[in-house]
Amino acid sequence: MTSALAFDLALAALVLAIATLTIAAREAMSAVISFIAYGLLLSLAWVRLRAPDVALTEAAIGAGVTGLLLLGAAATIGDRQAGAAPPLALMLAAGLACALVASGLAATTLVLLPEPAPTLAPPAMASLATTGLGNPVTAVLFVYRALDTLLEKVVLVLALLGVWSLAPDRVWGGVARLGPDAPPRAMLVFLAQLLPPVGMVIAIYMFWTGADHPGGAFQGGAILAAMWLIVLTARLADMPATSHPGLRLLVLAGPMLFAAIGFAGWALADAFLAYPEGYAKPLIILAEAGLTLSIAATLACLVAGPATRTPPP
Amino acid sequence: MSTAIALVTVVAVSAGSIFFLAGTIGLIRFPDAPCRLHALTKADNLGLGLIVLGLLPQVGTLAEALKLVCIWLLVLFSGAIVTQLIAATSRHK
Amino acid sequence: MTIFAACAALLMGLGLFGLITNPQPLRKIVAFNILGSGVFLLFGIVARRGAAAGVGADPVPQALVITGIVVAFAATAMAVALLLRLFADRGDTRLDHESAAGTEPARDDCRPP
Amino acid sequence: MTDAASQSVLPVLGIMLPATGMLLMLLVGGRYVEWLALILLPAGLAVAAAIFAAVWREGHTLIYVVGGWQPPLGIALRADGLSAAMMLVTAVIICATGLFAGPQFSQPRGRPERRAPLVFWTLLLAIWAALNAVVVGADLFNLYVALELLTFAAVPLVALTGGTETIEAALRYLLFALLGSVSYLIGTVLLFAAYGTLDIALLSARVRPEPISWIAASLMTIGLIAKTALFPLHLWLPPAHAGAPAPGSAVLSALVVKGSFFLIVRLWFDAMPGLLNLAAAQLLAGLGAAAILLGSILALRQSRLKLLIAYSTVAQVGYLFLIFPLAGAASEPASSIAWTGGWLQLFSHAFAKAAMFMAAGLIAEALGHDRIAELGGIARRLPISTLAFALAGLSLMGVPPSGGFVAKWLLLLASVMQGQWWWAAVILLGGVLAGAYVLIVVGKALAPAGAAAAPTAPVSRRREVVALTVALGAVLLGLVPLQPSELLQIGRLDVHALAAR
Amino acid sequence: MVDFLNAAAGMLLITTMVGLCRMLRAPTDTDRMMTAQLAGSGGVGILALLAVAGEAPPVLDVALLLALLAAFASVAFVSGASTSTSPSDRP
Repeated sequence: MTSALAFDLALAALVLAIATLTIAAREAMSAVISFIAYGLLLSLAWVRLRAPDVALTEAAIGAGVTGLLLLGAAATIGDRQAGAAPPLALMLAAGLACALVASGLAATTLVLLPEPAPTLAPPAMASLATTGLGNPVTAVLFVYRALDTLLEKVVLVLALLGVWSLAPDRVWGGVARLGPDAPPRAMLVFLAQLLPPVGMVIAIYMFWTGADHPGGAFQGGAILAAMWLIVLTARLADMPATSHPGLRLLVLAGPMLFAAIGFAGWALADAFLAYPEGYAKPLIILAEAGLTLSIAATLACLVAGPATRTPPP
Repeated sequence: MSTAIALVTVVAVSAGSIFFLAGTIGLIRFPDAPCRLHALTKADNLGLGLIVLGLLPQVGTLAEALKLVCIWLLVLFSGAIVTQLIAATSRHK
Repeated sequence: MTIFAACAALLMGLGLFGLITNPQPLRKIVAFNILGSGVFLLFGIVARRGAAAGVGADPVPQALVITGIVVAFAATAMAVALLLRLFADRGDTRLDHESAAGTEPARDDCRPP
Repeated sequence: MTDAASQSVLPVLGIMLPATGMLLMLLVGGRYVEWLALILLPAGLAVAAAIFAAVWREGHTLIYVVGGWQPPLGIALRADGLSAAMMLVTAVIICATGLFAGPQFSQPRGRPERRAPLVFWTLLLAIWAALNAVVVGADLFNLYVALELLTFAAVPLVALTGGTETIEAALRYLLFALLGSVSYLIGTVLLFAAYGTLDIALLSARVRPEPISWIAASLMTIGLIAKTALFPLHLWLPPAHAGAPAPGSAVLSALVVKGSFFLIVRLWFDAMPGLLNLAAAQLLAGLGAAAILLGSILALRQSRLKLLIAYSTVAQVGYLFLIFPLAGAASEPASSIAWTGGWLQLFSHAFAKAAMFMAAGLIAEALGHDRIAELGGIARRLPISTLAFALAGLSLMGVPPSGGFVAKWLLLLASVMQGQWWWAAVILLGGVLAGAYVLIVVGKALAPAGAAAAPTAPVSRRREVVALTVALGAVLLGLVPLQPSELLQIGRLDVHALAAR
Repeated sequence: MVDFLNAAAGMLLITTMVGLCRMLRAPTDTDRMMTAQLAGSGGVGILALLAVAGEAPPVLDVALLLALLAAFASVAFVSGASTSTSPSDRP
């Protein structure tokens, strides 16, 4: 057990060190790069906390897609007009306050939490058989607390609408710009041809395995989004215009399918977001399939940002 | 038999770890970026290969073994291309 | 677990510090993400404490974290889009301009948290 | 919660009707968006009215267990008397805003889709879905998602006009809101860690007054206060609410900030009923009192009409927090009086503030600016809008006959009955200050036009009438009987059980 | 065996840690772009060791994802850095 403990200690120290580097970095670009390394390492911590589902999500969304988003912003903005740093006294006061908050939270979690810890694992596992699923996390996301997941999908669509709405009026419905204007390097193009097929296989595997093993729509969707973004960066394909009906359908199909399944449950299984007996697993996989595609499209569009060019005729 | 397998694992994983260590020492000691790039990718890919080799006898199913090999191949190929890419970018600058 | 609990608390403190003291909004957004990941880690610790019924962790908080990560990403995307638009319009990203639309400066200047 | 409850799918419809409607709007785009709004607004109003009628008739809470999974594993939705009233007010204001915004946000025929109409209508429905989810939510994490939905709908609305200042205001709003969400989330996880559930009804039975509950409650309250813009976390509000287009400002000021306030009350009165002690209640109300005075004084000093109204929101939100010491104390009937007064303040402010922003929007549209000093002569040109502004002002001041009068009177009565006279003083002073800033504007509007008065643009009569109708709503709320409302008590924990804690 | 694999994972972690801190404080863009490579290959090695050392087989999936995303992040770095106006090459 001690070797595991030592490992955890080293991991926590590393995560904290990278986080400190991220906060203290002088340039925005350095901060973003260390943030990506931080996200990749944090997934190790999630593995140690017996949360492989979260590890996958953190790596794919926390580090991957968020990382690309922040990199793009840092490359555009740089460090110009950053404004003056607050005076030293204020920094010290803020540091003291934050240290207090951190130690208070540490004390709370270390001392005040009850033993034995309350848990919902037994009821979650007991009902797992009726859902036909093997992965309890998927069961929570798509059966027990499906309303959260459905509303969260609406949040994602809403965020995309919010991002799109920042396009100036004259380019509304136009095309978002991604990556540099310069033609991509041959090597990049080669990688963009090689990696996406592999990534797509992994994404489909993630989505498919999610019913019974860690993985699922979020992780699969995030990988697909990452692959699409590589293809876009290498100019192998163009971003569709934000007014493109197909793109809007792709973004909305998953949430609407999920809502439709929810209403079907109301009609056929006595409750909104309930599944008819015996059909739970196929219906969930159907919903997840739609959501995987929609999540992929939404995440990629969120990274690409609002339209910057007028729509093609 | 099982001791022999265990020995293979221990030796391969240890060797792999040493390659990683060597890569990191290279990172710290080498003077310029291209050298460091060399040190990093060569050593890490070889190290990872040895670790995967050492772990293969320990996994339970063929599928897991295949997955391990796939992971290594993925790192190897993408690493090679990315290294080229980084080198090209830094030369260009 | 104790180690990760301390780690989570420190991450939250670090993130909060960055959010308060960094003048550059992009750095604030990065700090917000670190703060958020500390909170999510806390969920992970709570889940791990709830190990029972043959699973290594309570699946409910883990599922909540997955929802939370997606929401945090959406928030980051929206903040970055606002920031880039501000930069494109004005050429800087300071948030300490005189507040509000119009020519009249309001008396209180609205600094971010 | 009380034992009596009936299963009803109406709360789900309250959330899903606008939510799926919003998704559909985005899908079809173009001119269909307005047609969809034309169908969805009355339908949503009908759902809200049905919930109100059902709760009123049956006299107990409506419950829906989503997917048939009982809490703590699953999520339940509960519509008590308060939720029903909130939903009805929300529906009425949203529909009125829709009527008001109709001409402003319509797609031109046979032209490519324009940005503002599509974004406005979808955001309006998203705000509606989020508010309904907030008021019927009974699970703390589900409420977190609902709050995020609300934030993500409100922020783009602030930035809708696309001006640089509004983008900056939206970004600042988003940063405040995100900090608030994180703080709320920490509290949520601590409560789950301590009591093993996120369901409000189960928590109310399990929460004990111990340090972890205190820490969780404080963190969640701080987070929600940031989103409600209570002093001292109010800095984001004025530029954000003043920068949005008029219908947006109306919804933001009238409804959106109330969503997070509603959750603070849910938290302290429903989820942790044993926890609200004198010190916490006095602290919250103290911040509220500071908001009343500071917000009103700052409103007096504004030179732009929309900013004045926005600062007035900061002040009027302060009144709501008086509910904590006045309704939290276990002294009947004073606490029931304060409870009714507090909520009536919320409802009448919703009507009054929506009307004010609509009127101010019309005035700004006619003049091309909203500088208070140059409002001269506007009363003659836009008499209906000026009247709407003045009537709404009556309610803010607390002058009879108006909903604001009844609300403030009930709060005043409760504070005197409980011997907490200092709140009475704040209420009165706030009324005087509100009178001052409303009269400044009305006085300027009634003054003759200056020599350099610019020509005014024509303004739609229909929109003026909508603003006036909403203002009349605030006045009509003054007709409710001056006594504790029974509807608002439906589904509440027995107040006398609170006394026994 | 479990302890040995854990120890190997720990050693890999420490080498990765040292390397990462070195990289992130390095002056040139090239060095910084290598960080994702380093975190990727190191992380994959650690996860493979942990997966076999007694965690669950799904951990291998995490390793697979990490390998994929390290490459993705490197691409992002390269294309991001070529538009970047880092202080050193600004006039």
